[in-house]
Amino acid sequence: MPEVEMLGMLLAGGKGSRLGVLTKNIAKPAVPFGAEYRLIDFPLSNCSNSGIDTVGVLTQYKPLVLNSYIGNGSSWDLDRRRGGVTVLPPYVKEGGGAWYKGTADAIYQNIEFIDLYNPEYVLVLSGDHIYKMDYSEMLDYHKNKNAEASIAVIEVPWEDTNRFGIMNTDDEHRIYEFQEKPDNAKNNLASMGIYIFNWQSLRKYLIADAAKADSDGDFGKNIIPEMIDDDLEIYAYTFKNYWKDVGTIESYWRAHMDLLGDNPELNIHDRNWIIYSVNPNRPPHYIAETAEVDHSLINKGSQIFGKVDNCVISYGARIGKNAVIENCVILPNARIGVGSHIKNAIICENVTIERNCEIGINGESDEFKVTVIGDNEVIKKGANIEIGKVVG
Amino acid sequence: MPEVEMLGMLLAGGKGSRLGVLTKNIAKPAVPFGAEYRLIDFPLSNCSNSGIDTVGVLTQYKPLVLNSYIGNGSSWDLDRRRGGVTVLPPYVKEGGGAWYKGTADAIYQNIEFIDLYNPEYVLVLSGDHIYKMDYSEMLDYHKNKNAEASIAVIEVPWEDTNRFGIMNTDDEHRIYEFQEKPDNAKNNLASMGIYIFNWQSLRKYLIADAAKADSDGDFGKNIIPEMIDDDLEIYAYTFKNYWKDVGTIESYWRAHMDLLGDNPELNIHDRNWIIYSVNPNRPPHYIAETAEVDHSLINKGSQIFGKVDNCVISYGARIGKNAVIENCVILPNARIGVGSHIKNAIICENVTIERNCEIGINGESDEFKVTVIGDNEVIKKGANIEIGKVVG
Amino acid sequence: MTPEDKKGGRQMSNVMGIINNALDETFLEKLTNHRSLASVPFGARYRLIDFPLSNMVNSGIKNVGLLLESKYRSLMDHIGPGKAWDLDRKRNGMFILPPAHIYQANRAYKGDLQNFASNIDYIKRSSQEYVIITSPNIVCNIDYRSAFQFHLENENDITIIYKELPVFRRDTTYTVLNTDDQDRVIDMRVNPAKNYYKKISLQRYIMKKELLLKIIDDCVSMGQWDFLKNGIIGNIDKLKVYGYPFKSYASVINSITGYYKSNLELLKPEVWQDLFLKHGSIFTKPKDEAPTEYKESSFARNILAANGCIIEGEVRNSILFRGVKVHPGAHIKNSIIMQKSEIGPNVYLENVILDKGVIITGDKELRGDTNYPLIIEKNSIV
Amino acid sequence: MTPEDKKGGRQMSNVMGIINNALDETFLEKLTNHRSLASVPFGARYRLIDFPLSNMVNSGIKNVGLLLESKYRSLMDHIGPGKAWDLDRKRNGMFILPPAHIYQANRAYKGDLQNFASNIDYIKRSSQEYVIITSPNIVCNIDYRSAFQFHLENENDITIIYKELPVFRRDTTYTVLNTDDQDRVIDMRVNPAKNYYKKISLQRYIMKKELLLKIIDDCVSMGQWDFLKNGIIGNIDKLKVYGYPFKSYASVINSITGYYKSNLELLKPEVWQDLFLKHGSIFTKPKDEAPTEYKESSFARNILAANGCIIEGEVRNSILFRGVKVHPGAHIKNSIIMQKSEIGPNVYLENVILDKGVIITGDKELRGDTNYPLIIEKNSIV
Repeated sequence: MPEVEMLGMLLAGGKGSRLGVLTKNIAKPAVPFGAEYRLIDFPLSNCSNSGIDTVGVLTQYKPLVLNSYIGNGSSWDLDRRRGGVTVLPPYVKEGGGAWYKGTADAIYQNIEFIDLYNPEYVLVLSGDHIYKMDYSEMLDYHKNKNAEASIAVIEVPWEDTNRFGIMNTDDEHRIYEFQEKPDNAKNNLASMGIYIFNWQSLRKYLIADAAKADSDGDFGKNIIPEMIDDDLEIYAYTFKNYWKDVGTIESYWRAHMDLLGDNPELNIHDRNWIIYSVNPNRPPHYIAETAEVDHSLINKGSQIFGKVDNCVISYGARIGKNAVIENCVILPNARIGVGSHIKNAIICENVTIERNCEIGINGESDEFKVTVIGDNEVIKKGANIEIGKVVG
Repeated sequence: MPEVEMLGMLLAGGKGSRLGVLTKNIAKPAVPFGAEYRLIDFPLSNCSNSGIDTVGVLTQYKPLVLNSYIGNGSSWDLDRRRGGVTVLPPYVKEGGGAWYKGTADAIYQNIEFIDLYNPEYVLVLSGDHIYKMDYSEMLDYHKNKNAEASIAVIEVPWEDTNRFGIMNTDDEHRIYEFQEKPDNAKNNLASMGIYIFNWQSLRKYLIADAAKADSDGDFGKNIIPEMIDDDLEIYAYTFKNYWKDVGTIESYWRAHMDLLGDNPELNIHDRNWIIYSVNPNRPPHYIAETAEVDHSLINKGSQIFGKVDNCVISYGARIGKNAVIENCVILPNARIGVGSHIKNAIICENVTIERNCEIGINGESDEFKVTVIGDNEVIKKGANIEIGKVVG
Repeated sequence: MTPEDKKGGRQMSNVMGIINNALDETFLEKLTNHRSLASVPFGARYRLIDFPLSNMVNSGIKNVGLLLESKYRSLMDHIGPGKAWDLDRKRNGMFILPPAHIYQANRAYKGDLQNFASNIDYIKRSSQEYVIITSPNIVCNIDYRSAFQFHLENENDITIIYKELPVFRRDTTYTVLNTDDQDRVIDMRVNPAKNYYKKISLQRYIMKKELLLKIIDDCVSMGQWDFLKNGIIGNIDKLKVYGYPFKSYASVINSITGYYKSNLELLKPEVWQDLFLKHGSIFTKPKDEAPTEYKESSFARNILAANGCIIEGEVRNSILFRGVKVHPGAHIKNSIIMQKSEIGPNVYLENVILDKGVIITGDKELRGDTNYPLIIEKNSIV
Repeated sequence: MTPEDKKGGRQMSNVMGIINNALDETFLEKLTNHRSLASVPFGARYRLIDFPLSNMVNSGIKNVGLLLESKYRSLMDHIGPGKAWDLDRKRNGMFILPPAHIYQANRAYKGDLQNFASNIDYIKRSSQEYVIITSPNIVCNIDYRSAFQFHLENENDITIIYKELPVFRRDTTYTVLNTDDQDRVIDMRVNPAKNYYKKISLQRYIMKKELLLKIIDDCVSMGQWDFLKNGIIGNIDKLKVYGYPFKSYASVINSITGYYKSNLELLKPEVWQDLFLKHGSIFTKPKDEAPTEYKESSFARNILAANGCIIEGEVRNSILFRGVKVHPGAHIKNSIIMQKSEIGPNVYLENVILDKGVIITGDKELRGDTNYPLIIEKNSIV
């Protein structure tokens, strides 16, 4: 068998606190997305499609759900005789254990795992962005540049630069400076949190950094600046396609609405770059005689009896007769009762909305707000949930 | 799919300190055994053969090797769409984490995992005994007795009762008393550390026990005595076949010699009860023209050029010309040089014994002693390792 | 024989399953030109074999043999190692049993008992004591446990699962049976000219494995080659053969119209419910398709659709398989559109069956009859 | 086409493999009565197919198609979903390609190009640009990477891997070739009556997939059905066909004695080394056998043995497959004993091949000749 050239390390321990009720029971990478997927399906499918078949998934917050979701990796064609997916919770070592300080510390704590495969390159990914990317092209770039590290970057609007880690590059795309959330950015290339490192070089930096008591153990704050200081060859790899951080309720909702455009930037139908997921086995979906469906994505196992406009409907959902839902994200197995009316909302897993409820319809709000009903909630019949309220 | 009737929980975190160099790099359940297996293969194969297809393996000490050994469980036919094997290292939860206090605490810490499957019964196993047992027969016994808990026991010689946990039973095999290593035992039925519990009942005892600061969190010391005090229906299930605890270097060596009898008590050739293992893919073994092999077990991938008498030879081992080895356990990929002479020894993984060494031949010892060469050691040519010495 | 199997008479793990795909399948015409009956697509995302196979697995059967006759490449692609049914196992699991008689290319095919006979080693070697023999041309969701218990308790030699029809339909063919008050089978006929009993065989037979072996041996040694006619019907006077009634939805696919109507029947919510949500799921090979997209211009009423479709036209009372594209202005009515077919702009389709990968170019109109649906062959461009 | 494949000309992931099992196999007589050539046991624990299949996987090929002709049930049992070769994949992986012509039972079989032709969709659909075509009757351990680089750099149309024999053996049949100083193939013959070149084809051909498709189409459209004679030899004057020398151990299995001697050749440590320890392992279906047990009374010299044997007698210069039992007092010499055979007490065997599951009862004596080994058929009791 060929050896492991590049090992993927996927940071999937994030709590995603800004997602509120969506991450009450599960880690952010396990949050459902796009009717069929969970966030972690995107980087895992990218790995699989890029030919990266050895991936460590670093979990931390609520690891059991992710562990059982990932299973043996066969859903992403990553169940390999050697390699494949390994889930790595922060385990308690002989001397005790602690949660990872930061992104770099997480890799540091798993040096032993990486050394098992002794790869030439390590690809560091995070588990909470929506995008399709061929990491093998980034590796080709990395090799061509003879780089020690390569960082994927994306152009962001100049006015948003103060929300990102900004890479200042020369004409050859070499990074000479890193600014974390600068007020006066010199550049608008933001780090996507995707790194390729030469493993032996990274290994040294990780060990050195771990020895520093005051370090945050973070790539952006510690390792990359240190490497830049040492004048290492670090290059920016510019990514030009759809990329979305779904860190807040609103961006999560908007990313769903992005899928519904007539020519959505993110094509999930592309058979040459399948986004894999753990296939819940469900019957085909059913659109009843009484239903009206427009401009929506509908997944298997759902039954539609009411009116659905501009919605994303996950598997097993049921929309009752005379219900009207607009601009909604309906997560798996949610039930919407007869005659209910819902707008601009996220209805989480296993929620039951009884008949004749109004959700996200009434109330006033200065700015646009998404209404959210958290997992397993039951909304009694005739209830009125005001715009922007979060239940659960 | 049928639901999980009985879930297996396999305690595989033991350090096995008394095995010395054998467990320097690996947990006790990962120690090689019988030329082809590792200790954990026995309980895992028993589970598979007994039709128990959902098993949690609780690791702790050196979890990475076990994790990658177990993989997706396909080696034991335990890669199931639902269930199968799940490796459970003691992970660091939000509030921190610690190693398990005892056997019961280990189960307590994984209540969340067990609840995922909500089994009727939980089978608790340990990962360091050599035996073949049909757990489904024990479950039938448990059901017939209408028991709350059943404990597998084995008759031990009366003079050894002070080394075991002894179960005192009435005529119906109901346990009315438990004595930990008693000086004057009333009975010679020793606990094998194999329990079947009704899950809902055990769950309550575990939670109650965890609340006690001074508890050892141990089945033998805390949970079972507590259950007996509460007058629960606990029955002893007598096991009558081969069972060996390989807790010390000498018992480990002796268990190997047991395999070499003309009618060994443990039949590893039985195709109706296969002991599965992770099949290292190796060519057939080769016995050279110059070899002499007697009374030995030889595994694939090994090459024998010398004289082998009463030995167990693991995969990938190579025994040089004119070498003489007697009563030895040769672990995977060990190399014995031309003309070396070894007796009553354990030669660990990847050891190189150069030519003309004498190991376990010279020196004096009052009692019988096994000589051990630890993993990866290189014994230089002509070296003399005295009887009973442990290298590494 | 692992203890898991040997222990007991009464558990489903003591039953092996055989799916007999060595049946005449010509009645499905173009649909079975290039595939076996078992791999004919059904119900928006399944193939016929998925139903008997999932029923067995859901009932707790762990050892299933698939008797094959011909044209089984698509079936093998679909089934693979049986992963989707959790049958990719070291012990038991799924066994693909191709016919032995192709080894002698010049010998004529005599009947399905030849396939049983040529795979008799597998049947003998299996550790189970009982066997359920089924066929892929009946769609239902059945839990065999209660029928098996009836078989044991009533000490039957053979138990035949049957369904009593409300009315007898003459547009298809049935194997009918008549039973006495105790449900003992007293008459049984294949597609009879008279004797229209309302009880139709669902072609699920439970018996001891030993009896099956004896039937195979008896028949073959007497030059009889039809499992149903010789092996079962030939024995109803000699053995204790009982019927076991099945009361949920079941559909017999024995003609093109039967196939067509059975598909459209799934649009009734109670049938959907009965077939897909009772007694465990129907498993099928997963295809990793994205959810189906309904665009601005789409109009959909009373349809069943698999994932991966993109719908911009109008679809009514129809079944859409995976990855179907319906362009704007297209109208589809009472039709079955199979995987990856594409319906061009302003096309009109009514009462048609499009096989896989058919492309209907713009502005075409195709119309069959409810009792004579128009079939367009695989990969055709119209 | 995933980017993994499409990117690059020069990586092995851009090469698909085809193993052509549609070969004449009658020369192995009783050994191929009930199995295909590809599934003939070899080397104590393998089957012939393991070698070409493992070589491909070890070289980085991720898409392998197995062209089948007949008697492939044992092959399918052995290969399963390709798990042992890590080829049970969602993308690429292993494809079992049964012949289409069995669909028309009355048509005569014309030649292996018929099998290529009937699976042309698979070949077309595969995303790789290059193909390596191999056959199962040659045992070697070869890394295709350097041959592929030679193919690219030299811009060959076809590259044929060959081996130069030290002496030409006449007890078997070869496909021989002659090359010029640059290794361009100038002559090639199948089992010729004269022209004994010492360069023998190892029946590994590298070419562009497009060229393979063209060859199939050209030949079939002209009524030519032999891949080697028509497709390759017929083209050496027209195309740029080069040889690539292979220098390690390789053995051609084209006769019973060739088969017998190739097995015994493995007892030479340098051959064992060459075949099993260079260029990655030879993978095979694992069987979970216990280690082999040598009892008190055993005597073993110069043998290769798989696991699961129990040896109480004397064995010399022999190959023992899995689970063989040798009873006390038995003598085995220069023999090949296949899986689960049992040699009774005081039996004497010399120069014999026992197929699977043979039982030799006590005190029997069987003796063949080195050039004419005695073959005992599968499951015989002697």
